[in-house]
Amino acid sequence: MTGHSLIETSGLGAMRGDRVLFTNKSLTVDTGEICLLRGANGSGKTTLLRLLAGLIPIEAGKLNVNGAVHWLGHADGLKPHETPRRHLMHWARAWGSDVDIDAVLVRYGLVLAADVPATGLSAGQRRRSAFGRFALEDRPVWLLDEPFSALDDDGQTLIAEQISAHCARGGAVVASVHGVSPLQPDREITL
Amino acid sequence: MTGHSLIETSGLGAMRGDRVLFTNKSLTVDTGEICLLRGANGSGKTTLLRLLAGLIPIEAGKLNVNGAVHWLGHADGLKPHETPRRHLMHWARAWGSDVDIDAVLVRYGLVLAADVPATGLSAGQRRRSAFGRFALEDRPVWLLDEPFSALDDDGQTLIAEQISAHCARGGAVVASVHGVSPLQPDREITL
Amino acid sequence: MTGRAAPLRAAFYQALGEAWAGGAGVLLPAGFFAGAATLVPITFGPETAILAAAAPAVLWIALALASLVTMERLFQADLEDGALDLWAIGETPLSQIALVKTFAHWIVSGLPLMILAPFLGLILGIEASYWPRAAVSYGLGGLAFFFWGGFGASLAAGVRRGGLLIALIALPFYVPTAIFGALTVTSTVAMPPEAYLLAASTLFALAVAPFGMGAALRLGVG
Amino acid sequence: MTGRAAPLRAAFYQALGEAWAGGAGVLLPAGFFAGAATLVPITFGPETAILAAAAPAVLWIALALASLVTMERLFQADLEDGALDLWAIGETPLSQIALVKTFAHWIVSGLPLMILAPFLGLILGIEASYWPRAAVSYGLGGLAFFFWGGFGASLAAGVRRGGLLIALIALPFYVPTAIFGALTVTSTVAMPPEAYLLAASTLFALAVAPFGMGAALRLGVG
Amino acid sequence: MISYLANPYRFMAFSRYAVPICFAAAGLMIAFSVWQGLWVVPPERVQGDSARILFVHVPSAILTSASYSAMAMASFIWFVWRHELADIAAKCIAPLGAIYTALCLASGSIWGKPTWGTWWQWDDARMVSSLMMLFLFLGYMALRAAMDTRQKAARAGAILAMVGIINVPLIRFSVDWFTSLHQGPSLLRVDGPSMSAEYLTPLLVGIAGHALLFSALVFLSMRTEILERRAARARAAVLAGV
Ligand code: HEM
Ligand SMILES: Nc1ncnc2c1ncn2[C@@H]1O[C@H](COP(=O)(O)OP(=O)(O)OP(=O)(O)O)[C@@H](O)[C@H]1O
Ligand SMILES: Nc1ncnc2c1ncn2[C@@H]1O[C@H](COP(=O)(O)OP(=O)(O)OP(=O)(O)O)[C@@H](O)[C@H]1O
Ligand SMILES: [Mg+2]
Ligand SMILES: [Mg+2]
Repeated sequence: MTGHSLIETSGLGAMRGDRVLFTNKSLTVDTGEICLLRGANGSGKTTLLRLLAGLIPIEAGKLNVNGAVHWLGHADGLKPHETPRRHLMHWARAWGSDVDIDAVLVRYGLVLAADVPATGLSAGQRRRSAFGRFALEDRPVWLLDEPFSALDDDGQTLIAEQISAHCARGGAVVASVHGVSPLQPDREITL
Repeated sequence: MTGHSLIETSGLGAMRGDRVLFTNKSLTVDTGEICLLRGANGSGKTTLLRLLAGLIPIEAGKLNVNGAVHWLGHADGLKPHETPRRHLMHWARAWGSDVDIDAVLVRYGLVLAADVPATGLSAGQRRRSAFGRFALEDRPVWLLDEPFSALDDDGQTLIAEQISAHCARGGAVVASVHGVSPLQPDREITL
Repeated sequence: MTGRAAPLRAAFYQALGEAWAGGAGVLLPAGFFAGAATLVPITFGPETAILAAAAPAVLWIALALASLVTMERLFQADLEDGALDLWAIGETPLSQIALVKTFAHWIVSGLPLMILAPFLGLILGIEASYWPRAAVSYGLGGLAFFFWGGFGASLAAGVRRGGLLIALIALPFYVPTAIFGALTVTSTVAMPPEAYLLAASTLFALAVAPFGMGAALRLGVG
Repeated sequence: MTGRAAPLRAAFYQALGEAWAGGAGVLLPAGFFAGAATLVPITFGPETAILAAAAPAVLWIALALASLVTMERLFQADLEDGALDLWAIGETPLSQIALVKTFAHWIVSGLPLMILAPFLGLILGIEASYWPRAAVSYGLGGLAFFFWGGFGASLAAGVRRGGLLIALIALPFYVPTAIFGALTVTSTVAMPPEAYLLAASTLFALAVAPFGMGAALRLGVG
Repeated sequence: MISYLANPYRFMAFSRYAVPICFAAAGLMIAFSVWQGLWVVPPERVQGDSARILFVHVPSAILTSASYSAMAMASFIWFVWRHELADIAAKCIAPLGAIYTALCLASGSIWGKPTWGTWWQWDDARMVSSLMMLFLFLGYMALRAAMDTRQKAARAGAILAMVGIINVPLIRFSVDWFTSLHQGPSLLRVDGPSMSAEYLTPLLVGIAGHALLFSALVFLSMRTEILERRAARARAAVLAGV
């Protein structure tokens, strides 16, 4: 771990409508680090993550993300009629990944649900499918919006392990959480 | 508290597709009681709750729910362009409730977001709006599917308090949860 | 205080707001109106006889499509965002909720087309004596279209290939109404027998479709 | 291994599947076809001359509406279910994704109409020599319609009154194509100058609309 | 000039004087052309007195395209350089452009009735493309109004305005490409105007007058918009506790 920074921001600010959500947020996340975002509902965690992901144009401040990003938002990204298998196959194709989809389905506990369309999946199964995307391609920066929501205890452990392993490989993680979380954060930011 | 039962089931079973989710589930929830549903992702908690709510037709077993039901599902029930205020006004009108909507908005911390359409609300604000419906009308049975998801610490405390107060008034609560929860359950069922 | 009418009134207002906010409401009449009014003459060329003869048919097709399209998303959206669960929990039968919602959508998307029809007639050079009868026919026919469209939509909500299903389910029901409607509009006598048949087909839709919708939505939430 | 084409290929297949699963794809051509083929002769009566003259216009309107309706939900659904975020994170420009998706939807919903046109012509008694030119015109015009419809839909995604907006935004862009297209179909010479203008307007749509869509979708995720 | 004025403060200083001057000049020039057009110029050889509507129709028709082009250009400037003033300009041009387009359509229709015997002809490409211009302006305004934030409104509007610029050449060349009722260009021709001088002079003065009136109105509404945005910003700052 050389510890160079994967995410550097300074003076970030965001408005929604007429409301100023936050101003002058600076954060740096180095390789191998986990940064947790905390804050009340509506305080702007999702907004900050979307800024980091480049989904929202930056209006104030500077942002530098050195590396490709994996994104997990509140919405899981499955189309209504997509099955977990098809979802992973689709993104594997899009990203040119040749990871074994069946192995991913097994690892994320989706074997029984692999061919159920998203409208029939349980909330946790949808979340697991979305996480399955992270196994398709190795990307240094993971941006996670409430990664543990809808997951059962096994699922939470699994994801926490994946996150630790990712950091051990030199990745960086920014995640928003509420309440207790199974992660050992290196940094915490409260919005 | 007379302790008569608000929910009585015996031998409930459910299938989804070709898959048998659970069979022969019996549970009884008396007035003033909290029953927590636990279980892995996809084990059938949502399905059981929907059975109790009468949303899914019963295929095996017996079910008796003595009293009107408040429902909180994975989906919050807000239409995309509805603001929290309009959402509450709509259901107040539908249920013939004359509760003061502004007071509900204050109680659930939705003052700043009261007039933001649902597409702009944060996940927690949407959840809080859905909870606001519970304040519109007094109904003995509350069925809650992962009630604490997306809520911040304040929100979780608030909802836990509301649930305790509801039980103290003689209501019954069945809620599915993952991991630690701020509720003191009287019963726990694992699927 | 609650009363049986309160939920229906609430559903009606919500559906009105939805139809308006979603835009599909005024979109369709306005879009079809503008579209038909511009495209029809452009594509027909200046021969006004053809124009006048074709206009009623084009309007019937526009009306049928407006209803199909408006209703397609209606119940599916309710299913996805959880609003349908809330209605299903309540005591009011889903058939009544569906009836009221469908009616609200007809008011927003079907009624304007009926009101615009005379203007379209003016632009397209149809004789003025035809307008009142035509407007009433479009009103009645549109109502039947919306109810059958709603029936198809409620069956197809939450199902793969929903759109295709709607078309397959609703089209057979559309045909009698469309035929009687078209014959009523183009008939040369003032009160042709087809007008009664049109009215009868609309009544039939109003009487039967809501129960179908209620049952289908029950199925959808399950 | 990745290559620049891989994401586009994936998006294309996904959109094809979606269009088919959503059903609106085949619904519309089928519905229009059935509707036009049954209603037009009924309302026009037995005068086949009028029938034949009106048919191309009816088809153009059907094509325009089919494109509007198909595209309306396309990007809005992507926005709601989070799929658009995933595309926006990647390196492939959104304009290319939008182009490919629109093209896939045209294949499912626009192309069948073009293929069905000769059959409709047969039913409505249009001379056989017209068919090939008509089919090509519907193909080209439909492509332009889908791209402009997609442009309007991407601008209006996630917005109140989206539907109305789409119609209002797309209509001005439809008109040149509709004019050239109708003139091409009804022209008496084999290769009228309007055919080139039609092709030019389609090319223009293909060249410009994707960038508009890309920029609009970028705005939508923000 | 444009980059000089891109600073809102300079624009406010400049427009404080420009607005009344433009209004005054526009009033004089429009009055002159109307006076000439209604009382001085002799009736047209073929059309008689109805041709006098020329002095309304042609200026409004030219401003239709000109205002759209200006709006598209302002949108482009905003899109590339993010000068807020350009966005304000585009936003303020739209309703005025719509009004002038409506005026062009109305005066054209009124003129068409005695001359061609019809208010409206659907297969005339110029009429239809002018109507589409009105829809474009309305669509632009509706799109901006539908966006929940100002930044989104600006971006969405700019995208639409830039793409819609195709309609301008379409209007211009529609009479060359199609056989249409509407006459071909008589003013802006490669071989110079083909119009008698007694018509040409008041017409040109009228065009200039309407252009000045248009500018004055745009500047005025831009000033209002700038003041409103300053007020909104002050409110947001208070809210944020700055
Ligand atoms: C609704 C009907 C009409 C519309 C929408 C319309 C539209 C236009 C437009 C957009 C222009 C400007 C073209 C450019 O910028 O190059 C124009 C110019 C003009 N129009 Fe019309 N017009 C209509 C009816 C008429 C009628 C009835 C007449 C007279 C017979 C007429 C005479 C003219 C003349 C003389 C010009 C100036 C041509 C030039 O110098 O370029 N217009 N019209
Ligand atoms: N048009 C608008 N006008 C005013 N406020 C708005 C508007 N659109 C969004 N907002 C506010 O912007 C905020 C968005 O917050 P964001 O989604 O980033 O919160 P969050 O920290 O992720 O919350 P949660 O914990 O609930 O997920 C919300 O407070 C919302 O009310
Ligand atoms: N058509 C189908 N074929 C097979 N299985 C299906 C089908 N439709 C749904 N299922 C399964 O039914 C189950 C539904 O479970 P349910 O939503 O009740 O789970 P849950 O306990 O609420 O899970 P979570 O904790 O993730 O919310 C899932 O395991 C799903 O895969
Ligand atoms: Mg959030
Ligand atoms: Mg569940």
